[in-house]
Amino acid sequence: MAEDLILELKGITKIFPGVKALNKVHFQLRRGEVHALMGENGAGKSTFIKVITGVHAAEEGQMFLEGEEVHFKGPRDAQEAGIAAVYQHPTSYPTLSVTENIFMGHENVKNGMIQWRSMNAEAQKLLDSLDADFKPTDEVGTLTIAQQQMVEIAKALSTNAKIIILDEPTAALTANESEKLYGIVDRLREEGKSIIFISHRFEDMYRLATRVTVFRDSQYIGTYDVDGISNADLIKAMVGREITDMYPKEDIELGEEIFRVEGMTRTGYFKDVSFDVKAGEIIGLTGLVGAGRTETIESICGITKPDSGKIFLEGREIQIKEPVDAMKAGIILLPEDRQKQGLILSWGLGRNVTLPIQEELANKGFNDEKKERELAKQRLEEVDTKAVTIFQPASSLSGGNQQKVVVAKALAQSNMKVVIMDEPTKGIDVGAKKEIYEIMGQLAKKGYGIIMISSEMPEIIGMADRIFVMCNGRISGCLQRSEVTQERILELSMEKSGTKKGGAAS
Amino acid sequence: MAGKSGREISAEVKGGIRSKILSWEGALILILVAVNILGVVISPNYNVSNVLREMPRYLAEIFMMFGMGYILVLGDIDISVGALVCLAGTVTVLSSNAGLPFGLAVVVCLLVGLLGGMLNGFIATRFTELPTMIVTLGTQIIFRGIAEVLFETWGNGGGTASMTDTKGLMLLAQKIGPFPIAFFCVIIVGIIMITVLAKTTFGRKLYAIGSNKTAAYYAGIKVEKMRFICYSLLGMLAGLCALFLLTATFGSNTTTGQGFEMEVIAMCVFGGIATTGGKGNLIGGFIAAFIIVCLRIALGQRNINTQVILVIIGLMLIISVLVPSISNSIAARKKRSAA
Amino acid sequence: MKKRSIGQFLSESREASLVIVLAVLLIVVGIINPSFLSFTNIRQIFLNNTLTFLMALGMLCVMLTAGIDISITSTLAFAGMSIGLLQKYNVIHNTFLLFVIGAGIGIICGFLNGIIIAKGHVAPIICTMGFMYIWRGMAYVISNNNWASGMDVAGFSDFGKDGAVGPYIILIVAYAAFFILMKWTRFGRRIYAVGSNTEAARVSGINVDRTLTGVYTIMGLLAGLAGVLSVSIYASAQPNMQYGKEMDVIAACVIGGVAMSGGRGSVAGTFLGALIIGIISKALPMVNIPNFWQNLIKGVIILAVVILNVVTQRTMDRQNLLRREM
Amino acid sequence: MKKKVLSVLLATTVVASLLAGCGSSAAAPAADAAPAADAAPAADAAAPAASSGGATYALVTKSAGNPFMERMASGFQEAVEASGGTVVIQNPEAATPDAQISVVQSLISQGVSSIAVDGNDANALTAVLTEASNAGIKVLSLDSDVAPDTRAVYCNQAGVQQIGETLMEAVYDLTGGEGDWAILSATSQATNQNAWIDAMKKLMESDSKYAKLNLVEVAYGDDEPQKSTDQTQALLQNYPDLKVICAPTTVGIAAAAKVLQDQKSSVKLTGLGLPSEMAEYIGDDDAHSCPYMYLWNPIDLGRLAGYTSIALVDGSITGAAGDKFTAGELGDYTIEEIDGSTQIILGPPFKFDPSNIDEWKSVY
Repeated sequence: MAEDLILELKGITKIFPGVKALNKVHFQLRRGEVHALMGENGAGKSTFIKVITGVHAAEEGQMFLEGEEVHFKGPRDAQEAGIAAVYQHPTSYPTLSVTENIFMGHENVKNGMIQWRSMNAEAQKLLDSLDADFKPTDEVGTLTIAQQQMVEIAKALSTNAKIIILDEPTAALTANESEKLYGIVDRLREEGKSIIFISHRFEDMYRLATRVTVFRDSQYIGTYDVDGISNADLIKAMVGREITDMYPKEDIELGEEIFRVEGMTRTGYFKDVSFDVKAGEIIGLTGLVGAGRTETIESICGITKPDSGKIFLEGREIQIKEPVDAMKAGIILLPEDRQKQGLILSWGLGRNVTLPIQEELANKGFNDEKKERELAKQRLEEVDTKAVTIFQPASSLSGGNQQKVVVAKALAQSNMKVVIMDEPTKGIDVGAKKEIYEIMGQLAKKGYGIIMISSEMPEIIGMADRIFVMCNGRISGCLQRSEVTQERILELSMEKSGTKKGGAAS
Repeated sequence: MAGKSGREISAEVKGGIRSKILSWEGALILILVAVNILGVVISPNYNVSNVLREMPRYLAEIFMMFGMGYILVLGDIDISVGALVCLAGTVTVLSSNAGLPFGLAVVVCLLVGLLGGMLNGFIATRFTELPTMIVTLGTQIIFRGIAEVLFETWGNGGGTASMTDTKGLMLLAQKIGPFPIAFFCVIIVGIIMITVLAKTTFGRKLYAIGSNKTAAYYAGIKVEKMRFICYSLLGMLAGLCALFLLTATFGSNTTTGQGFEMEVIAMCVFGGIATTGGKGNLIGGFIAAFIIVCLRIALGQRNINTQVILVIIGLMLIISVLVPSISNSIAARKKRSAA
Repeated sequence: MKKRSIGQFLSESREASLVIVLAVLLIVVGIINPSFLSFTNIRQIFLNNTLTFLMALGMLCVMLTAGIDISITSTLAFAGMSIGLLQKYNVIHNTFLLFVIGAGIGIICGFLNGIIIAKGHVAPIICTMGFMYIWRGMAYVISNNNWASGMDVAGFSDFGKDGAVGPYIILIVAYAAFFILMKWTRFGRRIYAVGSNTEAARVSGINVDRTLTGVYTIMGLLAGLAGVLSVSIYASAQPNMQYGKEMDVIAACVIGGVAMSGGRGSVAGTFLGALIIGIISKALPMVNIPNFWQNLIKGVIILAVVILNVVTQRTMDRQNLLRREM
Repeated sequence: MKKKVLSVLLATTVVASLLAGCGSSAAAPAADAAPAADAAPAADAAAPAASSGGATYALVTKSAGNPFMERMASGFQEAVEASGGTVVIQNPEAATPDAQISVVQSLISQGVSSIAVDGNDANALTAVLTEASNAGIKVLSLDSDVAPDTRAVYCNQAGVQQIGETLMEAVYDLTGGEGDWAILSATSQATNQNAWIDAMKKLMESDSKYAKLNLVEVAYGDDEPQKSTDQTQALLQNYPDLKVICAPTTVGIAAAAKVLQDQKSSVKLTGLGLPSEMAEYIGDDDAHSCPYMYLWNPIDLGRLAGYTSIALVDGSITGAAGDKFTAGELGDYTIEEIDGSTQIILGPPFKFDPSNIDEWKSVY
């Protein structure tokens, strides 16, 4: 048994000021296996990875590499020992070339001089092996997220690592991009690499892993064979309770058309986009990353300026020039990137919630702090945010709870008519996901129009009444709830996309 | 749609007087007291009437400190204001000498400041790709350049001009009791600026922009409009600074306002306003400004080499930004060992 | 790889557009005053702006890490004043030794900046503003109201006198060294990495603190050298020397395409930026523009160049979007 | 807890740095200001009989870090201390009138007996100097004058007319009586320089002797070596027939001298310069760029201001035209009225040429 372990960690404890991020956790990785690491957000997975890669030093515990105890003083040590990690957010250097990103920290150096030519050639080889459609000399900042992810993988390969850690690599990828990634992982395993794979997606785990280790609340829960564990059991292990009926979609009577856009066009991003929403209806907007979904709704909400297009609310055409116009009209956006666009992380939760409406609450321009506190408390409790006080900074919450604050912020706007949610469950754990779906369902029941943008097919299929698929900046089709299947969506989103190159800013 | 778990989130405001005293502003007040004690100890002439008498020339800068505070809270910076003081002062002097009544000259002074600020604001908001430091570096050279041209083409040349009709300025330089008019003006402007930043929706928006510009924009705040307003405001305060500087100098020359921008930024930073935006408040800046002024007056009365005073201010600036970071890391270490 | 068309090359390369700006400047000035293009004059552009050229290299490094250093001319004055006084009081007259001492003082000043910024997490503009006051004040204090004059630095000033090759050699060596350093060495690329994405650099095992400290130390070294050169070129040391010139250095870098947000900028661009600043200051007196117009015109040119750059970039982005198929 | 540590730390460090600052103040010529406050009015009342002992005499220079000012201050100090007075010398932090205002304000607080000021701007100090006079402080100016009605008397190094004539004569001599010449001045607002240049221009118009001289340009080097160098080089390139540059500023003349000498130019230089700065460049042969130049003795100027201060304070003079007094070893001086302003003129500018430069270069 022992001889086939390439990596083993025993009783690892990691303490950050005020919190125990890891509490005596164990982990075993066999040579040549793909091992999934699962758990809710905040369970300690990312911290654990950083302990393995030497970014953090553990307070307690031992780590064995091929049977020998090791102590990493920094990321460099881990790299040299043959451990490479591909982090959740691509840790790339946007202003530098692909080659440089791949070889940063372990450049080919001869006589103190970096050998660009040989590095470029080597990078090209790595990219070829990954079937990449970009050049080693391209600037990474101009690549798409999926392409950047590929650079990260190439980077891990370039170190000749024996152990490769993939931290939520599929979070930002669309279905077919994920498929490509699976292929790469398969090949790596065949080449004898050992892989640790962190993901929220069960499909990733089923598709790739042979064993799965679950963490919960900074603690080790158990390691299971993927073949021998059911979905429900796994969720129970992760969440600590059972979750039934993931998508609480109720059939409700749809009302009048509440919202409609016609012929929205913004050169280079999307063209001639039209769709409509009825009161109480959940509309799904999907497609590949870069298809122009986010760009479209950003233009609808006044964040960027469209070249042409008309917007109708309750039958009347409205003019939206700035975000504030959309909000005043009752069109509320829950942006895709909650940390950058949705929240002010250094602020308390309460202030975040009342930011868009402080003027309504204010008394002659002076903030009414008492009214703000009361409203914030009420809204945050409504969405069941796990927080101690409304004054704690948003950065102290987990992803799911941050998303709830964003929702509370939207709910605080009394004139809301249409809610646009851009990737509302991206990167949040199962439990929180379900709560977001519940809120969505309740909103629909109250007669709001809801537009949900998502790359995750199960949720789109599970929640939406109608699904608009975008491809290459256009709406390529609309599917009714009754007729939708994963295959139909894929088909519509892949039309003519074979020649797609370069990235649209997301 | 109540939360199903019924979890309660506290909305109680914690901390009272104790935490206020122990805050950065509390520390600044301690330092202000310390500086004044030091003044009394080292100089027999350090008393209320002398300090108030020496103060007006420094008071002028404090007007700009408030505006700079807004700009820094936004996460921007403006290094053109010293030159703008020069330009506003110059135009005022020259137009007054050309026969403009004093009342109108005051309006012109504020207007020139406002226009200068608006130019900064216009470029900064139109070309958001440019760092504001570069924009205002350019306008800094331009403002002083315009003043130089005006001295030559409109004034009598020689890069200097003085007011011929000083009656109006004399009026402004008067004192009410021991207090110069400028002192009251600083207090009034200060109260308004502090209150607006701390208590109003306008101020809250500035903090939002400084903390996260994108999120502020998504939350419906007209970011560029707010920035434009702040630059214009700072410009107008530079005009006000120029006006009160005139009550001390009765004239303007090409060196007027040199280095003011840095002194004003130093006051803000010493007062706890971060140049990265979204942090600090003007009360701190206000106290810090008086610390620096009192310190200069006290050391000046002891005839300490003026350059040594600059060294001390530089040291204080660095120490004041280092202390929080050092005490944070000490606190973090303590906490870790406790846990 | 396909060869790119000239048009594409121009629109993609920051340096190429700078060369055009430069050419236009030279042509306009050359037409008004042909003697501007004489060899002597061009040589003097380099000599008179040696300090800007030299310090721009350090500022490039600092700005690549998304920092800024406004203490450089104070460091320059402190180092320059120190070596001036050493000669005045007949302590040291050896040119080489003086360079070493000046550079040493610069290194210490820069190191202090670096260590406080890296370890104390102090905003670079604030830290260097503090030292701006401190070193300038110290230059005054040590000078005790004296200058080191032409007589005091007699032998030493031969190194930088008009016609001597010393300053040019220093410039050529410095630019060659930095060209190699920034492009071909690990340390150079690490500077880019830290500025491009500090967090990523930390994760991939780059010692960010050490890189930052190194960068400010290099800046200090160059400022110290510039102080020594300044004494040599102008044959005098005064505590107020080069007051306010740090803004010229920053402007040179920005014109040369160095991004203040870090991670982007090149030695070639810096060179061109410094050259444009040098040409402006050299050309304005020569095209018979009255003295009192010179600052206004200089400011307008600087602002115009940076705004022009933004406008070009926008047009390029727009064109790229139009090209995208839908 | 954390914040408490912070406050205490901060307060301690600030106080510590202040004390450090005070410690170093020993270097500055700080006087014991304590008795001054009481002594000043007393000395005022007991005017003529009282010796100058106990009174405090202040000198405000143009800026720190300037050897000319340093020599002037040493002369002032010498004169005052010789007669038992206390000296306060203040160098403003920058060469601006604003900085001088702060310094004068501080001196008023200290209740000094007299303030001698070297104005950075003719009119900007009006208000503060009036305030000083109202507080019973005797005000005089030296080197660069301030507004005449704000001070009792101006210690002038040499009459404007005199300097103008001397420099014009030098230009005439070096050009050989005809040809192009240029002026390299300090900043465009420098009071002295502008007055001298005006005087030279008037002379050229009024005296037919100078009819063949052609003043091509007045360039400004802003008293910065780099800009002065650029300006000098531009003059050489723009005016190939240039024969002489006249630089009535100590920074400008040194920068110009270096440019001319380095380039081995045939253009000759004259003007006003410090011997210590210019020793390298003064010589009759082609290897040197400056055949001769002028200046007055800054130490003597300081002394004169010192004696004048004492005389003003002890009441032996009031600053009215015709007042006479003895300025120690400098001899007897009379206050003259020139162009409606009361002045004491030190004497004609002194000529420095190869024969005497070695003797003077170590003095100032």
